[in-house]
Amino acid sequence: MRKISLDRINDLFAAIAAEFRLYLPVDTNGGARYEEWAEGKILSDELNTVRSAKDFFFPQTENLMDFKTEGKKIEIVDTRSETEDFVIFGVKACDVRSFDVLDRVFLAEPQDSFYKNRREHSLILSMACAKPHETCFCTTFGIDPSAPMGDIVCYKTEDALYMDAKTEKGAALLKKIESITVEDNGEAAEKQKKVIRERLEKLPLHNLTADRFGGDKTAEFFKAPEWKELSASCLGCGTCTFVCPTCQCYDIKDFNTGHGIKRFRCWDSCMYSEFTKMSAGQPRLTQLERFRQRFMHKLVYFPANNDGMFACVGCGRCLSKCPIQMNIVKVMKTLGKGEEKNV
Amino acid sequence: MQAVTREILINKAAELLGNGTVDRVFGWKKGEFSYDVTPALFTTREAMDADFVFGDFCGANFSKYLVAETRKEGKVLVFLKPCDTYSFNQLLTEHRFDREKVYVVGIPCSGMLDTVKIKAVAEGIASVEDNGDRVTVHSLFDGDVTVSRNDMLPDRCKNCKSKKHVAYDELIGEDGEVIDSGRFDEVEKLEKMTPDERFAFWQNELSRCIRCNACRDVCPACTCEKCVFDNPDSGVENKAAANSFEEKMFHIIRAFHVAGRCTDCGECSRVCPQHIPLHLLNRKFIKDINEFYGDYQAGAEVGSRAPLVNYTADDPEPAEAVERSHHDA
Amino acid sequence: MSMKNIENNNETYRPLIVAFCCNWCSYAGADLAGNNRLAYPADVKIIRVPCSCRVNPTFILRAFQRGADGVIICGCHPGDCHYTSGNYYTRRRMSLMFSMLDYLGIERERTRVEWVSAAEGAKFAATMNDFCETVAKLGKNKRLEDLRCKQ
Amino acid sequence: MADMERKREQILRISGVNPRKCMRCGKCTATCPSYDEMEYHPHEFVYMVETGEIEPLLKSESLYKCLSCMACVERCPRGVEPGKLVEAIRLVAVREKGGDRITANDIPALLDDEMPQQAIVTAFRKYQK
Amino acid sequence: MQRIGVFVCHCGTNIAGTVDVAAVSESLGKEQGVVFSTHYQYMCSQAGQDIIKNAIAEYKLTGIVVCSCSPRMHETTFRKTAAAAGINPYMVEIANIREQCSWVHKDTISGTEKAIILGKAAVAKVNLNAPLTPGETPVTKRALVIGGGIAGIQTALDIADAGFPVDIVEKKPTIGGKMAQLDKTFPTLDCAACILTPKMVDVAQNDKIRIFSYSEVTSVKGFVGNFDVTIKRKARYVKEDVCTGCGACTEKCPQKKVPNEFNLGMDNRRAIYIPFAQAVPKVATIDPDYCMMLKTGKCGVCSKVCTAGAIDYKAKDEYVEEKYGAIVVATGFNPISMDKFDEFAYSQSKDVITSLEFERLTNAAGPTQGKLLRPSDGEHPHTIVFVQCVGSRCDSCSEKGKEYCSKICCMYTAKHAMLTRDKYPDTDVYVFYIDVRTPGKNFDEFYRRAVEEYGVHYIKGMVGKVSPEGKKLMVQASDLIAGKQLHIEADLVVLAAAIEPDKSARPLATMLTASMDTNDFFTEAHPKLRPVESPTAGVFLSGACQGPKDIPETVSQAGAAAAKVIGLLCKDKLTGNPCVAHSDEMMCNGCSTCEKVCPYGAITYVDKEFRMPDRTTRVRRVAQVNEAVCQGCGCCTVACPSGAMDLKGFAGKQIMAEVDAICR
Repeated sequence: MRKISLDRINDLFAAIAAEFRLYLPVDTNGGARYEEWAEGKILSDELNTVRSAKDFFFPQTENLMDFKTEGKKIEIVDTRSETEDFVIFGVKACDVRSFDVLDRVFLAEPQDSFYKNRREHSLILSMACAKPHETCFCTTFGIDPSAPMGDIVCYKTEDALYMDAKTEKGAALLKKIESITVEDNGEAAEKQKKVIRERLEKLPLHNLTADRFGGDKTAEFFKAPEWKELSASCLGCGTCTFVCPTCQCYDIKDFNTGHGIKRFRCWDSCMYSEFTKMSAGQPRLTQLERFRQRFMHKLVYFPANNDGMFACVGCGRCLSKCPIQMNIVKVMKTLGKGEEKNV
Repeated sequence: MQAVTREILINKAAELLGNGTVDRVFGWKKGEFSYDVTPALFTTREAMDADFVFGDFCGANFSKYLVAETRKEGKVLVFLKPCDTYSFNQLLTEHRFDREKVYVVGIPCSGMLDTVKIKAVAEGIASVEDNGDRVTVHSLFDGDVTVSRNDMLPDRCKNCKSKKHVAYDELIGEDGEVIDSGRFDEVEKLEKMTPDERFAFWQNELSRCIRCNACRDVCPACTCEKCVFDNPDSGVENKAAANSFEEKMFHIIRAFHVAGRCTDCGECSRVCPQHIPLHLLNRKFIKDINEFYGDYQAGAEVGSRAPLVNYTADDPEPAEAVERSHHDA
Repeated sequence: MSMKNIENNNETYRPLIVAFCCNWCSYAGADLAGNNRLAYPADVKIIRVPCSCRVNPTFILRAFQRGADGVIICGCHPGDCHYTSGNYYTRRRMSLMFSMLDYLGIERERTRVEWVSAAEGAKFAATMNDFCETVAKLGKNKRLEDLRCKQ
Repeated sequence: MADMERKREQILRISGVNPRKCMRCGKCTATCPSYDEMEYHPHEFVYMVETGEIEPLLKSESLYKCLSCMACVERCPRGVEPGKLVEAIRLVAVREKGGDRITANDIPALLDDEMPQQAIVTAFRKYQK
Repeated sequence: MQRIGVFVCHCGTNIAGTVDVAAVSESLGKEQGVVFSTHYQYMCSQAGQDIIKNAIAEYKLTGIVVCSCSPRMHETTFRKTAAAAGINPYMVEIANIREQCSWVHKDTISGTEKAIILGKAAVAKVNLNAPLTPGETPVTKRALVIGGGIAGIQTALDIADAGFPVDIVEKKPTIGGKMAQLDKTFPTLDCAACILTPKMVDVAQNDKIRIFSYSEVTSVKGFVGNFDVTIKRKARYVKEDVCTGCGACTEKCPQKKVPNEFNLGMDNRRAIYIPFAQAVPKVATIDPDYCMMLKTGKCGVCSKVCTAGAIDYKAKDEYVEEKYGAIVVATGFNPISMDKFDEFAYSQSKDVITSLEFERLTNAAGPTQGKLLRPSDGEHPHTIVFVQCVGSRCDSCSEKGKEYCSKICCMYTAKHAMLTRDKYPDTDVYVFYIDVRTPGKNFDEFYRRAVEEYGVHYIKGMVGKVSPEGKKLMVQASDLIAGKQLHIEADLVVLAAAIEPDKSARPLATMLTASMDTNDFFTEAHPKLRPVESPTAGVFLSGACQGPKDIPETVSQAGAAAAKVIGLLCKDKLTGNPCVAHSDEMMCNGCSTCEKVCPYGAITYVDKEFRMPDRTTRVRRVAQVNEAVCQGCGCCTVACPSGAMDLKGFAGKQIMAEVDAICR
């Protein structure tokens, strides 16, 4: 484990940035968000960014290909190029897990070359959550916020940052910054882990369990009468989807530039009435169906196809961002009939 | 602290359910935390006793829900705060629902708390206690923090335009007055900036937009069957802002579409996950309308003619108007 | 030297102006300018609409998105609208719209409304000359551009 | 010539009157209580200012015969406000002369019980710069 | 997918002199949808049109772009060409490369470049064009005339003469209007009653004409050819079909102190009354404000004396609904109130009167049986002062009067002065004028006669003040020509009050969606070329409701309006402009915004049942455009936030395609 004192953290960022594009959470009027580091950018103390870290691999819009038109001629232009290596700093355990969820989708055959390209060129420096929020429930899905995954795991204390390489890529990076860091015995990190685990006990959603859900529950929940009440006040906006680290639906659209077509993909939400409205029309015609789809997907359909892995990481973004305060926790509690894990 | 309690509202609802005036109640349902109340329907006193809440986080404007709610059989009871009643009237003006199917109980409001501001006070909110002038936030790890209640109000409540109900069947408590608020101060501040500063300000704000459509979907003036931005046939459809032009396009046109109809309820800014001050766009239109064509408050009365569907022979010319909105600043 | 200055010094830079003209007055006024051979820059491209009130603010933004540097709307003089009141609505809509664009920091000189009657060929030409010059001085529209459309 | 034009401009600016609005109905003159005292009458003031004949007006005693009762202003159907024009010309004349025709102290001696109150008040306005 | 042909015209050297037409043709040939492109010397010539026709046949064209002169010049020509060759005329678009390109740009490079861009915009538009067919609507062959004065009477008679049924709605108990109150008419000095009453009788006897007297229009719906009008027949408490007009009731009614409005309150009538002897219909009417029976339930004298049994105290207002193909507005005028003109002492002295009151004073059927007597003491006036332009030609911001010239005052004042001097040569008559305006046939001669033969004192100048002193009226005025201030001791002062449109016109205009100017005069569709039509199709204007007019002008305008109505009613069907608004009902949210901006009232709302995307059935309020009424301005399209409203021929997508083409 390597250590660097916090007053020298800028040196660390500068050293990484000398080699890679470095992204880290910074504070803005609208809360924390990932920005490329430059001299003067300060690491945010917020627990989580408003938008999740999925943007790095699956951005909201991205160009897929171009068609150049001239008169009646059309030429197809492949706009793909190899991404440069980049580092994402400060990813929390929940978001790190979300990459596993997304990998299941985008790296399964046929692989999504755009996603894969970025994934392969990334280095993830995760960060343990010193102070989880009341909206956090990652432990429900077996995530340990005190020991996130990633290439390097970081612990930030009052005065120092501790870094522990988990992969070869991570170790290589730590090696590169050896000159500005010092070796550490890991005590401080262990101490913080302990504090975090104690704090988890105090979280209001600590006892929430997903045991009642899983790939085999379609029949049980699909026709549940509770969906009606749960979905009644849903506005059908895409806030939950767009802040969710695991939502991965997209639409492919053409933009006519006047000189040709830019074919791009952009996030879509199963909450939208226009969702998958292709030639056949949207298959889910009421907000109830669309609402149900989102939660059934996360809690039932996705595990069914992915060895029981839930498509929720308990980051709590939807809990704090939903305009009408309806969210996956309320759904789980209502459908699970308030069942909680015995402590 | 709210002047009206949960118990009063439950009793009123039970009375109206009991005497058959209404067959369901649109209210707030308690959530996991003190601040995450959800709009919900109740049909019995028992259900209300169990889950109904009323307090500092019941800010959602219920008027828009009536569009869908009144398509159902029977009559619904809805509790409306003063600002909600303006949206209520505006929707009636636009024939968006049947007045006969709603029973409105006007309730006083002393301003709703801003969850974002509360969360900025402490990390890990266990609960929030309102003691009148002061608000105490009990946090999970750091103990209690007490702050001025006024500081915890969102801009729309700090600059509340009216404590007066402009529509109701019945009123709980005393009705208030229209307030001469400082709601245009922020707009004026922007007007006084140089164009470059204004451009930088909005570029920064709007660049955060993720086009989740929460502002539109919550807006009581946005009740189109299908929004032009969702409609591939409109020629301006766009699902995600692929560049900064489209961010501006969406918000300018949305503000223009609700210009003269927006009651300034502030829901757009409340729900924005990126905290974009969208109400400053709407308020600019309201301020301009007031200055160019005389004071107009959308929703103040049912059936009033909105400024954009009206004119006089001596309205200012566009160049003059733009100039005026500057120098008055 | 900023981008703007470089372009302005470049002699080949000409602004692109989209002019929406109502069929009854301003389009006829433009025709009259033609009949009288009153020159104005070829940068001006006219789109005929039945009435100035047909001009949706979306069209204006669209023009800027696609590369226009200035947009001008011409209609009958207030009170002379062929449809009696169309231009009065135009006047309100555009007052608010232009004020909003200005509020967003977009150069207000890029948009204009002018009332040109069928008899005012000279006014049409003079207006277009003046507008082209004003917009040319501002340089390329950067604040409402869509880079995808510029190739 | 240029001097006259300047004075004309000055009169128009001070009074805010647009003599071109006059349609020559003479209602001002018909209304004027000082008609018999005056060499030039309200409508002539308007007409002469319009045509630029300022000098005779500046020299005329008529300037000081106007009671400033503003009946002409009230009655004018075109809103020309001849009375304001007379006042403006008077002001120009006074400015030109530089000194007061009489001082306030002289007035009590000139007082006459028969004199209407309004005339006294007007005198103050008229003769004091 | 369209198959578009592009035809570039040289217009001799008009276009080809500055624009490289071959380059334009070649460039446009590469555009999307274009399958044929050519250029020719004169496209509008027979040979040029043949090129188009042949190309349509040979290349199976579905759309045409002609790059030529202004569409205002030859759009119709090329549309006809296209129609003759079998394609819809609205599939033609013109790129204006002459007036808006070759004639205003000097150099060939920029001219050619711009011509290509304009051509591309036209091609882009045609790619989105759809064939349009003008709609047809039937015509209800009946006309409504609102107002029963001389304007309404003449219009009704002329329409009826052509064989179409006409209804006249008059709010007073009798038709006749202002003209019935006049004594003589200028410049011929015919007795007004002598020329008007025969026409009133004609109306009464014409079986094509129905009179709804004592009635008002309360609602107008529909559109040209198909108006649905509701008429309120106010309760007159006398059965119109039973009353014989014998007048017995009007003599026996004990309520004698009702101011007689026909004589402008200068004498009294009874609570049951017939306005004047030649009234049409000659039927009594009970004034509910004064009738003791109606107010207190005690009296019933009229009922007792009526041998016909026509009295019905229980009568109620009735509403009649009727369909019309055309509506003529003839609501006329009134003199303005003199209350704000204190300087003329109108409200202080009975002997200061308006010209209309003067008419009654000199009328044989008036309060003085035609003897000119002072209203105050009934004495013969020896000095009469007439004041012209009272309240006319006032400053626009004046609250007292009107900005416009009332037009008729000069002539009737000359008439009054002349008649006074004729009958009473011992009177001195002064007329104070600002200008005397007499541009009608024999008008100036008439005025000169008043001066030269009858010795009326015309004085250039205005009256400044009238003050009652004892029995006299002291008139202070200026004589601008003599440069004098005059002081006249008059016995009678007559004010030529400005006239204004009747107050009922404003609400009526709203019902008709007919536009008005700031003075509440109805606006004509074109001030020169369509002076008797309102901009609202099917609504016509007759008489002073459109602007101040004398009788001959009113009558000629009445005839002109009738001719327009006849022209409309002759048609079995009306063909419209196909470039009209259209509402996508699935998109419409029924908010009424478009309805409010429509200057023609072409948009109505209906509740309709829809099958919604969520499988439910819902009754929704949606906008419907009446294509016969819509004129295609497109105002509603911008007002509509949903984008449900679009304009055929100028659709949002078409205009955006043009924008895109120009900007690319």
